[in-house]
Amino acid sequence: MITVEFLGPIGKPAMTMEANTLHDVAREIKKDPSMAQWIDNCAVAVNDMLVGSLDTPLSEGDKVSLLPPVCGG
Amino acid sequence: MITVEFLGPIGKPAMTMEANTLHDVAREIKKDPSMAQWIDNCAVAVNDMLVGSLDTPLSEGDKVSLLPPVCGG
Amino acid sequence: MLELHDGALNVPEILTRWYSDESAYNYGAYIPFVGTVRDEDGIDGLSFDVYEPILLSWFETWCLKVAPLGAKLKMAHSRGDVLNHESSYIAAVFSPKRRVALETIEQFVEDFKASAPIWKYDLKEGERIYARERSTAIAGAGLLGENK
Amino acid sequence: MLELHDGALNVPEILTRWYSDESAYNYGAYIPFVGTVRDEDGIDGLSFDVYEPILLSWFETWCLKVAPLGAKLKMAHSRGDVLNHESSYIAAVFSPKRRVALETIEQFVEDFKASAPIWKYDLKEGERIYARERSTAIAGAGLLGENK
Repeated sequence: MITVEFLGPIGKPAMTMEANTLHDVAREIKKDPSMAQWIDNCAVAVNDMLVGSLDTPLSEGDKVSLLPPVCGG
Repeated sequence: MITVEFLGPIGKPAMTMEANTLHDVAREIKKDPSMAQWIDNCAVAVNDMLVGSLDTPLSEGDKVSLLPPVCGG
Repeated sequence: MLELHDGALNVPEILTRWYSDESAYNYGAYIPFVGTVRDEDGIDGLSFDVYEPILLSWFETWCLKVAPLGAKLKMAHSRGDVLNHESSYIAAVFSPKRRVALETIEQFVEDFKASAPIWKYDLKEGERIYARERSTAIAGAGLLGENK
Repeated sequence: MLELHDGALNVPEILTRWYSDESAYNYGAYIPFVGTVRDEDGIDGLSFDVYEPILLSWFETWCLKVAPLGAKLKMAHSRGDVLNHESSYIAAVFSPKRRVALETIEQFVEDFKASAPIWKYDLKEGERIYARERSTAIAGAGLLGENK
């Protein structure tokens, strides 16, 4: 099981799922129509490191974070 | 009569002279050998306005200032 | 050093403390950037969410990047609500030389705006509204949509 | 606003006073640049001569130049002696927007170094020695040597 958390304005509670790579996470998240507005603009971190490929492997207990567009300052 | 003042590190007392243009001032200042090191690197102001030509006319009571290389901050 | 504060920043306290903390280290230039909430578009203020783990690693990467130049970075940011004319952000660079300081503060602040995991909301008529149109997708975003 | 101080600047007092003075004017960005005397080459400190009339007109020209951008400049500089690790120079910009503030502080500080009528001396073993090799001739200098 891994945990997926949705940061900032996404406002969706964290969820747990079975996943071997981020492909599995993407597939699962797309089932939620409210996520359509975030799919194409979120960055993704695994265990707080930003990643660049859906092939990123996941292990038991990993934390995946979705980071929507930012505006600090 | 006009007054010529020597700013910052030049360390020469102000002098008065007759001068119709800055050509006259340049000629007079070059008589002082200690000024040789400053002639080619000083900017010149007339009545506290920087000027760009030796043809600048001078009038009775004008103040000419020589500004050597600067380093504020 | 990165510090997060609940609500508005105490700008005089922070600017003075940082200056004092570094006064013995022979830096020739100190440039703080202070960001203040502008009264515009009828807002009462802004509110911020901060994701601290990634903010911290982003900040530490920057510190390592500028260390070979002899420069040091500091940053303070608000969490939660900050009202109009209060300040929510201070970034600062210390460096031996002016050129490094001027270039570093510009690059750091611009990358902060583009990359730091902080989300901004307008406070307007009692609501907290995500500033979507002023926000920037982080470099590499959109990953999840790639295998449509 | 341009202020000249005898000896070292009180940096906390100046940074805080400027911030406070502008707090109601809806500026989004405040960037002070603080210049501090470095302990190097065996000096005890620096000393400064300032020619105020031309410094003031140079500064006023800059204020007029940035006013159409909505920006405001402030500057403080020391006269006379400033010891190692004390500060002699603060320039600051206030502006509604960050890009204008970042660009203005850089251009202003660089032009200050090249043009402001201030002369620097090293304080070393009781002497006051003109920092000739670190100084820059003002644009257009050399006029008097033209008709050799």
